[in-house]
Amino acid sequence: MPEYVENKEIIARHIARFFRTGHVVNLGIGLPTLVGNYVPPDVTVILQSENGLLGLGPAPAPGEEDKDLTNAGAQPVTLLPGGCFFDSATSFGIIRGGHVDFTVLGVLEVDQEGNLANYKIPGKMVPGMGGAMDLVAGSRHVIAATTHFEKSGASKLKRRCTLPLTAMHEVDYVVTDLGFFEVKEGRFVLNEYFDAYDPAWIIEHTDADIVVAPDCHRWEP
Amino acid sequence: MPEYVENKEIIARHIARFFRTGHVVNLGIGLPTLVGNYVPPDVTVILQSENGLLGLGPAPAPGEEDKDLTNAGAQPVTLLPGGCFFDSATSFGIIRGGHVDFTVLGVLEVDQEGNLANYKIPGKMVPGMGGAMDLVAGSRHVIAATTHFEKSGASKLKRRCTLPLTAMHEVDYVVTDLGFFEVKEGRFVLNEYFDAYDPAWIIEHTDADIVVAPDCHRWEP
Amino acid sequence: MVEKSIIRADEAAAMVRDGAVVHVGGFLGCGSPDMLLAALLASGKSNFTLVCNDTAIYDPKSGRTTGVAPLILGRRFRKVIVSHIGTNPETQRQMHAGELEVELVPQGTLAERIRAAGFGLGGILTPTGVGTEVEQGKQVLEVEGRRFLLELPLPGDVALIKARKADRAGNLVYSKTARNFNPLMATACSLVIAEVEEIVPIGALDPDQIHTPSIFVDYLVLSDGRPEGGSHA
Amino acid sequence: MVEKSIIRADEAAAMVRDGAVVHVGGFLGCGSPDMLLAALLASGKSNFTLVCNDTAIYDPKSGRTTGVAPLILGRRFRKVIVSHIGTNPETQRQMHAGELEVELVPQGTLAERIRAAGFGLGGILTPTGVGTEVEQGKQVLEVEGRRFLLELPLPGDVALIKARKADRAGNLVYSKTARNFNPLMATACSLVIAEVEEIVPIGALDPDQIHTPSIFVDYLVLSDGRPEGGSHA
Repeated sequence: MPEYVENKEIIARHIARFFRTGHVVNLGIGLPTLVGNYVPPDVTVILQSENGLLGLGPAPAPGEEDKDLTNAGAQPVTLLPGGCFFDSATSFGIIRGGHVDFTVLGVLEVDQEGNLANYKIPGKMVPGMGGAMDLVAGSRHVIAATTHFEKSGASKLKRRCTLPLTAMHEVDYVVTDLGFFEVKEGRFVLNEYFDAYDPAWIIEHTDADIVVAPDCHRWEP
Repeated sequence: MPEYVENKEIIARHIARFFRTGHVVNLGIGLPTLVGNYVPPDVTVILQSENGLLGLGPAPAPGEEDKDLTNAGAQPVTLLPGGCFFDSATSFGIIRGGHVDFTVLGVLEVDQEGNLANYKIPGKMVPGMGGAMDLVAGSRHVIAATTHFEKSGASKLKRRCTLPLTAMHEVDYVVTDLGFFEVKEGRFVLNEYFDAYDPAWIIEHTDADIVVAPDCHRWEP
Repeated sequence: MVEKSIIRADEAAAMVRDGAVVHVGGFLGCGSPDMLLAALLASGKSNFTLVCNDTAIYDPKSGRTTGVAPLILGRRFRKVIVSHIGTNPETQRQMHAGELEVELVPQGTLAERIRAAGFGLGGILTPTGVGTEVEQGKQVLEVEGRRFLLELPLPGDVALIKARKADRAGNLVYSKTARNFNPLMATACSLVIAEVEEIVPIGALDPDQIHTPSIFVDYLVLSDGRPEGGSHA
Repeated sequence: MVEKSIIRADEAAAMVRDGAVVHVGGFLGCGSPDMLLAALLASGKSNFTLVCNDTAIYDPKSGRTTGVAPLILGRRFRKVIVSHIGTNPETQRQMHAGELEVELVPQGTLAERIRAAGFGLGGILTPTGVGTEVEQGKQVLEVEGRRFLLELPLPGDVALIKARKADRAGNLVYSKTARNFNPLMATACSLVIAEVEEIVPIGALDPDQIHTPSIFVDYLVLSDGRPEGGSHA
């Protein structure tokens, strides 16, 4: 039996495989941002940032920051040639209108019904939903990117979310540091497992209904 | 007793008096367009054209027409310095949002309830409402500009419109070649009369309830 | 950034299926994609539903047409959803003869319905049309004592639009009042084909000054019909 | 074209009454009208309702603030209507202590509610928030089998916005992601004051490239505080 060691890199590496040239992708703050580092050089995705740009580029060199050019996390960024800027109504028109192919975002909880909670722990931490509710409701495909366990050891994959929801029935895929799950007919379907975590171990350590896909297999980056 | 002679010029001249510097004005096709000719030189109004511009200028010199610069009647126009272009959603956002101070438009019928009909004679002539329904519903002040009588001799000011309405209860003022009326509490209030048409003559020849304002007087351009 | 394919107008027309819902930019012909419309007419296909501001201009005396008018004359539409048909007597004739279904939509409502389709809204509430025939068959909602019509999204299968310039990525810039409905339609249709007067390299357009972001555009067609890129200047 | 008055930031702040609903542009401080906000703080007025994307950034360790954060620290708001308060712990503290009312609105819904106010819509239907706490107290409408929330307009008394450039008529051009909510707020408030980095003569801006038409703007304030016109270059 393996001992669990948090591994954000494998999550980011796996998610990067979803993308094809021309896909429009929104990467949330934190872990999802890492995904950008693992997109293969021959795949050209168009990164959207909900504060108002398409064609997000890498961080600027020190001293090259522009006060008027940030990402949704207020970090200085750059724009790739062919990118463009727009106002917040257009930005969320793009999102709500289904013009974003993939949104990748972190979760506090995600459940087997495709519900997701990531904006509020009542009475404790209330950052607010920002653009997350629109991104999850509007994007064509929603990928929850999360370490499998909380620090307490509880799995973030749930039968039913207990925290206030960010969106209902909108999550399509969950990628954790244990494996890749599809949300289907009220279950998590395990398609690929990572490292030494085999399906039996994952099922044992997850407080949700997991079905193992017939062609489920180990995935290595 | 005067004999009625159609006089579009006096209508246009009278309406031009409504405007103050800075007012945003939309002038409909036909008679309302004439109003632009009579705005005093010391009053700077900003003309909006619903096909997507603010700052409508005079017609271009022959040979100076630009295929990409027309008014809502498809005639070549010019843009004044400080004017700008926008899409149709923004254009009608400006209109519907109450950012147009005056809209001036022609009518088939206008009634004492402030109802207006100008887009359709069923089975006969159906040009469509174009932007008129939005202009009438959205502008701060709606001025109906019309000759007082149809060719048949019937007055265009009615107790109740018989044609399909362009908008309900939205007309504020009616200026005809007989006089200037305010629509108030279900009546036409005659404020000014033109030429030789005195209030008694106007009331006699109009199939609507007309109240004569206490300070009603003859107006001369 | 990903480059968009530059195709010929007849290749574009070949992508439009019989009976499609076609959004066409332009205002009485100003800013309409005339080469695409000519190719669509030449393709012989028909039974379309048109979404457009108007049915453009047809003068029976001179035979002069603008915008979509030749397709009206060629009876390519089953239905038109427009704000105005007053400058095309043939539209009115076909309507009165029962040959063409005409849905008249107030211009501002038309703009918002197209935008709602493109921007994922389930509808919008507008005061426009309250108390008129436009109200018929629609839900009326009262908000803070005022009555509004619930107007629903108007998506399309294909948008045929016209811009002044594109870059190779498909970012578009429009010219003057030729902008009108074009940028809205680009958001609302499954397939978006833009006829443009000039195609510039990626990076040549100011990213603050792009009217239609590249991701809305599928194909570019040069107005003068050349199948390959390069400036039209 | 009519010229707009260029005023000082303190003159602008003097126009904002206690208890006003104030829309403030900016996204975590990027594109916020910092000079106007400083003047508003200095004016001593309070009891405002804030409409803004967020309550900006406050780092208790370094004391660093952006955007509206100093006004949060100065307790000038009775209520904030925002999408995000996660980067300002003081907002969360005041909320949990019952000192500040916080209405959290999804960012795209916030944008549409402001636009609806400016553009005369009675509301919009959005799928965002269906099945969440955001649904509470709202009308849910079903359109073609899908559920939507009816979200209502969000008008303001005053908009304090920031642009890169204005011309003397008040036409505005924004820079990069500093655009965000600024152009929407310009349409939605009775009084609109724009802080700009540069003021150019009428005619110096390309009329195809104006983000906010002049008619939405009431007063201009130069970012460096000079009361009179001229370029800031």
